[in-house]
Amino acid sequence: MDLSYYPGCTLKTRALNFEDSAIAAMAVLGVNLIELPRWNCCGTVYSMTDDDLAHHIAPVRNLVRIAEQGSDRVVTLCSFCYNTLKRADLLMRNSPEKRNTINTFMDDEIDYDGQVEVVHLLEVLRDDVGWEAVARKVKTSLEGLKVAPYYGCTLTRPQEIAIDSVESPTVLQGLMQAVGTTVLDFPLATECCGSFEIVSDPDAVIERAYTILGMAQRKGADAIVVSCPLCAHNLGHKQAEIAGKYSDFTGMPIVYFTQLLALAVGVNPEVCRFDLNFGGVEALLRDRGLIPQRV
Amino acid sequence: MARQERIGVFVCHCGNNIAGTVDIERVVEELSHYPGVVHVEDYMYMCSDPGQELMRKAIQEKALTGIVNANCSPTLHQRTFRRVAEAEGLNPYCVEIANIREQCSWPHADDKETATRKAIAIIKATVEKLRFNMALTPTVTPLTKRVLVIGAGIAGIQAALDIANGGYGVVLVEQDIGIGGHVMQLAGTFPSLEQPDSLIASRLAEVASHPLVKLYTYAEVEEVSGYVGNFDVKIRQKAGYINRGRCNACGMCLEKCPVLVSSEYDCGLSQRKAIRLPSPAALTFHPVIDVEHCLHFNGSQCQACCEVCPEGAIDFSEEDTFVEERIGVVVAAPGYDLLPVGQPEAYPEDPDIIDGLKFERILSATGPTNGEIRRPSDGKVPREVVFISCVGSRDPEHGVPYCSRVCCMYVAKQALLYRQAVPEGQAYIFYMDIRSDAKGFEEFVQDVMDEGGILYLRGEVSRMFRDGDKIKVWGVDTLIGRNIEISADLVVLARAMVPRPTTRELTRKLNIASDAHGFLTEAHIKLRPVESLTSGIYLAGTAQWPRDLPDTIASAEAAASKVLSLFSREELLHEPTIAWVDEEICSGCEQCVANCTYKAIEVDKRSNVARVNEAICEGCGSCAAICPSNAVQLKNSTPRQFFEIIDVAAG
Amino acid sequence: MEVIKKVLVIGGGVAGIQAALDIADGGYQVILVEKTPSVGGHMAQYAEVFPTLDCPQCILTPKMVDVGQHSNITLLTYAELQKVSGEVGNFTVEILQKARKVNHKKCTGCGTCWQKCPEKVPSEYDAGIADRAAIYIPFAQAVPAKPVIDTEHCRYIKHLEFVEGETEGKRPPQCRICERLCPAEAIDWEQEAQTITEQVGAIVVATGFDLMPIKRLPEYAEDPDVIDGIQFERMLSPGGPNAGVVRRPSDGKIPGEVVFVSCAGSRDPEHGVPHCSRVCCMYLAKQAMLYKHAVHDSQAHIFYIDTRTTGKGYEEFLQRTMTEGTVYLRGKVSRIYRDGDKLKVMGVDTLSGKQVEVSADLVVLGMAMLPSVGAKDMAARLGIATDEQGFFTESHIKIDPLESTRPGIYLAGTAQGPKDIPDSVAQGSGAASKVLGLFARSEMTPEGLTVG
Amino acid sequence: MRLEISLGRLRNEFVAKITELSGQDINLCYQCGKCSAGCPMSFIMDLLPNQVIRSVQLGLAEDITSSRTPWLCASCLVCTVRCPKGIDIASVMEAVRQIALRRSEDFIDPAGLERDTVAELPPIALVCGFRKLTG
Repeated sequence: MDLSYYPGCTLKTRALNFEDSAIAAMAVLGVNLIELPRWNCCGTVYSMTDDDLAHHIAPVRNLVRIAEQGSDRVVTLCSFCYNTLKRADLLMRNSPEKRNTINTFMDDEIDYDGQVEVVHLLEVLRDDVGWEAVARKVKTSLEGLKVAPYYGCTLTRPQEIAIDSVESPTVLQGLMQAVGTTVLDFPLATECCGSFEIVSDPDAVIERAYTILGMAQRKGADAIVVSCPLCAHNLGHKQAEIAGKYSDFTGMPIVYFTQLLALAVGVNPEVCRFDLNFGGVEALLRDRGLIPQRV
Repeated sequence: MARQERIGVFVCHCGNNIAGTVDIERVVEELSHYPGVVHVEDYMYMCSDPGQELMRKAIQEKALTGIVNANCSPTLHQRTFRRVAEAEGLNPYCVEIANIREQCSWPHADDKETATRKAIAIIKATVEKLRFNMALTPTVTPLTKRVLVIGAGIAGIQAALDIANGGYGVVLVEQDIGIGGHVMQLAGTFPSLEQPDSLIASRLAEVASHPLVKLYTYAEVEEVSGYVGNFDVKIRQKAGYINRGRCNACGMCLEKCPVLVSSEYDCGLSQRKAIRLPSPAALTFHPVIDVEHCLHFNGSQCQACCEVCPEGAIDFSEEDTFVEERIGVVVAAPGYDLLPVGQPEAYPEDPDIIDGLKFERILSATGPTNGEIRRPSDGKVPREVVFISCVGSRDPEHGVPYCSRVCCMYVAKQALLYRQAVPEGQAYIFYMDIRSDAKGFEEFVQDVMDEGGILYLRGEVSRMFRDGDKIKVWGVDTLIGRNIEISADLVVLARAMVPRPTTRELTRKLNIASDAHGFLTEAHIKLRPVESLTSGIYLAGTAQWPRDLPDTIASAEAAASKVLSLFSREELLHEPTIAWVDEEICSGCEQCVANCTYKAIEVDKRSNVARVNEAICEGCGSCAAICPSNAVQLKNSTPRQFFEIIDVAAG
Repeated sequence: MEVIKKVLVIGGGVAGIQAALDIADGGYQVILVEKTPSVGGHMAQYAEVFPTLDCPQCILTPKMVDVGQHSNITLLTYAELQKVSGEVGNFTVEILQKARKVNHKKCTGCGTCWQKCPEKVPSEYDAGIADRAAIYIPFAQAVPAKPVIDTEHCRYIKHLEFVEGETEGKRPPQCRICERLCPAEAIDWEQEAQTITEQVGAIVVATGFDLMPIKRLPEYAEDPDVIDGIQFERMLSPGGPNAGVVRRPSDGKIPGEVVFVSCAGSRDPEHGVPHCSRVCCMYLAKQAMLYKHAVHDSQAHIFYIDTRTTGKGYEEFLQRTMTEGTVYLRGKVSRIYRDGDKLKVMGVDTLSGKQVEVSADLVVLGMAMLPSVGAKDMAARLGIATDEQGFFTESHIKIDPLESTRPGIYLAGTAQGPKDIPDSVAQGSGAASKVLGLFARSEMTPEGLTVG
Repeated sequence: MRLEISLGRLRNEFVAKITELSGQDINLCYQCGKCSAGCPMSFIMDLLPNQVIRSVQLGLAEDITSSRTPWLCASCLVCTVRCPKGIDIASVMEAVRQIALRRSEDFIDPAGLERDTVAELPPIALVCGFRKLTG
């Protein structure tokens, strides 16, 4: 199966580990993620003011790109991209007036009126591939690894675009169980990490991160599984500082769900780029014998 | 006195309630050797069907002449066990309850030994009492199937109609000149926003013309004597100074009367004459002259009404008359008033600071402004209106401690009606908690909030004062934590609902209880909400507690149901455990007479001994307690029995 | 046409009991139908009732015994109304008497069977915090105090119904312990459900309420220590499974800190129901008070939006609860989740403007009151209207609160809308008055009723 | 200072603008506080989310524009999905930010950010932050 794939900014820079592992793992599962030949920034955040149409142009343009090449479906990895594209699509479907204005504004582009279905890779795994198929492809079971699933905000909120239950999503649990990990009940799975406040108020984000990381540690997690590069950063990047401030915190590996999937289905660990992860992922996996010892 | 010599004792475990604390086995063992006791048995739940079956069997097999049931309080299952005994041919008054739960196992839950010894003592003491019990038969009194309903507000009207439609006669007494009560003053109902007076118009008409309802308006209950089934009521028909037989209700007198008085119906917003009719919406009755204001009664020679009356119906010499009615039961529905102005004192008197009822009149299509919203001081249309909830309510220091229940809803309704009438206006509602707790209420309040131009402010108002054209209102918004000042054109105070001042007097006449606030007290707040503690007197409507229209109607219907149930019998049975006078000893000192709350005892003038009216006596025992010579005794609770009890209990 | 002076009362909770007693005392025949094996309804589950803190069993049991013994009342428990035809004055009703598999004429209620039955099922009466047997009386004071066999769980019935290859699992054993031990030989495996047809002149509907299931509010964790108000009543009840010792379900620990959440599902048109459930403010205040009395050095917190204490003595009760140290926090709770031994309750106090987090041992949710399960079906069978939630609609909300939309069918209690015990009792009596009034009129004419 | 509330204040342009930009009916709010109860960022807010909504209801333009709360809102939408009255509180916050941004009042100054800090951040953080906190 071929699927149009929209990468977004961070997948091409900081989150190479996310993108590379995803493409490789999906290939093993028989899904080819084909990057859009042309794309632009999704806008990262969905503009919520009623009169602001300008900011919807960016995501809609991407949707136009997809429609142009004859696809009716696009998959994203980054949760933010998913959220922005999906909500822009919804706006175009549900508000004829705004749709008109936006289409008119984009002179030479083809008109967009909801031809494309925006999905997140987790949905593809759950609905197109299925957990049983994933499990069948597992070469290295990740048994013994205890993970805390972490969704963040943008996959399940708002309700209209949620890929799963808003309050108790289970899709990560399904996937992680399929690859053999023990999935912990993680009450803070949909709590916000502080998001873009990292730019203006990094101290606040440190507090948020500590709340979430600390809970995972108390629950006995070996790692937190994420699906968003911003979450990965906010939870991972300042761990040393957190440990300095809160002595009970000892570090928590942050890993993308695609990385564990890739590892389980036999993708070469090198491709997964665990070196880009925060919180000691390499050490953890090495310790469990899931990746080779460094020479 | 007969002595009960074959006594059965039944000990109930009440699950663990008793058995968890009291050593039942030991109790049974102790009692089985006790003199006169021929049968002892224990069971998990004596009140259950199999428990009762045990009693039945034992009564037959052991030919018991008396029974002691050791279990919970007699208020719970005395009736149950007595009924069992009666069915087996044993006089029910030879069954006594030994309360070993409320008075033993519960208070001594942490001391098994004490509880067990106490239980044994209680049961033995009860056995001793039982030995001297007489077999008694209830007194039968005739039942007059006719009802007195006091108050012709919506509660009284509904009760009267339900009873009359059940086929029984009703005497309906209303102190005002018209019927309908406060409902007639209201501008709209919540949450349905209907015109209340037209809503109940058909009920007013029905009750006024019902063949089984005898309606007295402008009348008061003067005196009530007798007892359930047979009350004699004296009704004062107040003098209206107009011969009802002659008056043709033409209304010319009303035109000619030169005296203007502030209208009660319009809460002072309009004026009426000293000769007056009830509210325009009420059914037309004959006018009456208000002696307080009529010039003729205040030293003048004015004869304006007399001169104009074509029928010569004016009769200044008329006096109050009295009517006597015999009835079986009473439904008391005297209604409510609002807390009078000046309580609490912090708010000044100002024509533009008004209470909720007054604002109803301003809103009402039948009101003095025909539904146009104009403030009293200068007739200006108020652009900003402040509503204040809990004025006097929930304020034990300055008003009343309770919640008046309806204010939240009527304030929301008034704000909405105001906005509908003045679309550019702004309403503010100060509140502490929004209490919209009945069907459709929460939804209504949420809709009102969503209506633009109505702002809810969570907080109380501390002060208000006039500042030129405006009234400054100083309050707080506790949600934002800020002091608030509003310059209002009109302020509406949701004053606390209180019982009518005359209700206290009524409780005395009816011999029923009222609480500290003057609301009528029910027999049991949970399970007997419409009965008073005096047999045959039922309660309905807001005189019992603040309530809204449907709850008032439901309570009136419930009171009617009690009456209809009672009237399904041909006669009344009366508890026989009442006072009894030993005429040999009685000296006619009358101390008992003075002490009897129920007026059930009097001294026969000829024989000079006290006589007990068995139909009235409630068996309270206060006569027995005060009698200096023990001539008055309570059947089955004689001093001798108590001495026996004390002997055992102390021993 | 002659009015049949006999009434059907549906529902044996306190409203139905009151209506039945008042009508029976009025001299007319009553058929009281209750779908569970005993009358009593929810009131029988409560620990103590506000504001007087009376023991509800103490005030209710006598009434239950009365309906069981009243010569004018035919009590049909474990039975359900199936069909109604006809009109006011002359309804034909079909009632399904479910099979009890116990011959109540022979049974003495001795209790051997339910003590020895090996099958354990979560007790409805104890709201699932304790078990009952598959042959059972719902609670000790049940009326009638004779058991029924729960055919869904009885091992022998399952054995009989087992079809090799079709039914999942293994064939259960031929248990029949109750039958072997019954001294009265009252177990009757052959007993079948039967339909009873009756003619009545009027119907009183008092089918009561159920609480909204907790799982409808996913932000409040599915956790054994997050319970609803009725479950907490059973914990507080001296007759409850722990004999009134408050122990949390997860580990039996006595909770030192309990959070009570008002408006759980109520006043929430987006996720729950728009209406106010009317009683939660009071029962949560009461539960907090009883809890503090039961557990020394304990702390109770109540989250609320508006305290709604409008009944007689209620405001005073609320003030007493506050004075005794229960902390009232004005705000909704956004989330509850488990953190080790504790439940984290994320709330707010809008009055101090502070976000609040409480680490609780137990959380009690004042779940919204809904019409009893099946109310809409019942309405369809009766041909009466309901609102969106399924509460029965009165013919006029202000002035005819007890009459349904169909003549001759009257409403009482919480089936009409959330209300407390006194209001339910008053409505039960009020509905009785409507029936007594109807029966006092002897004839129906085409124009309506004439006074007889 | 006593806060004077009047018809004029309640119906000021600011309130109208918020309503217009957010598309939300502020009157629906009955101040249950669930938004604040769940807000992940409220620990550093000077006004809780429910107080921001309250301030809109009261027309307190200055209180809102001088508050840091709208800028600390991370648009996580927990408030929005749990609001019993279906108010999209996050959109109200966005509207407040937009009003300031359109007046050219940025919350952060990208030029003033330390180079090292910027270098550390992934593009997604920067773009999000700039989109939300600058005009």
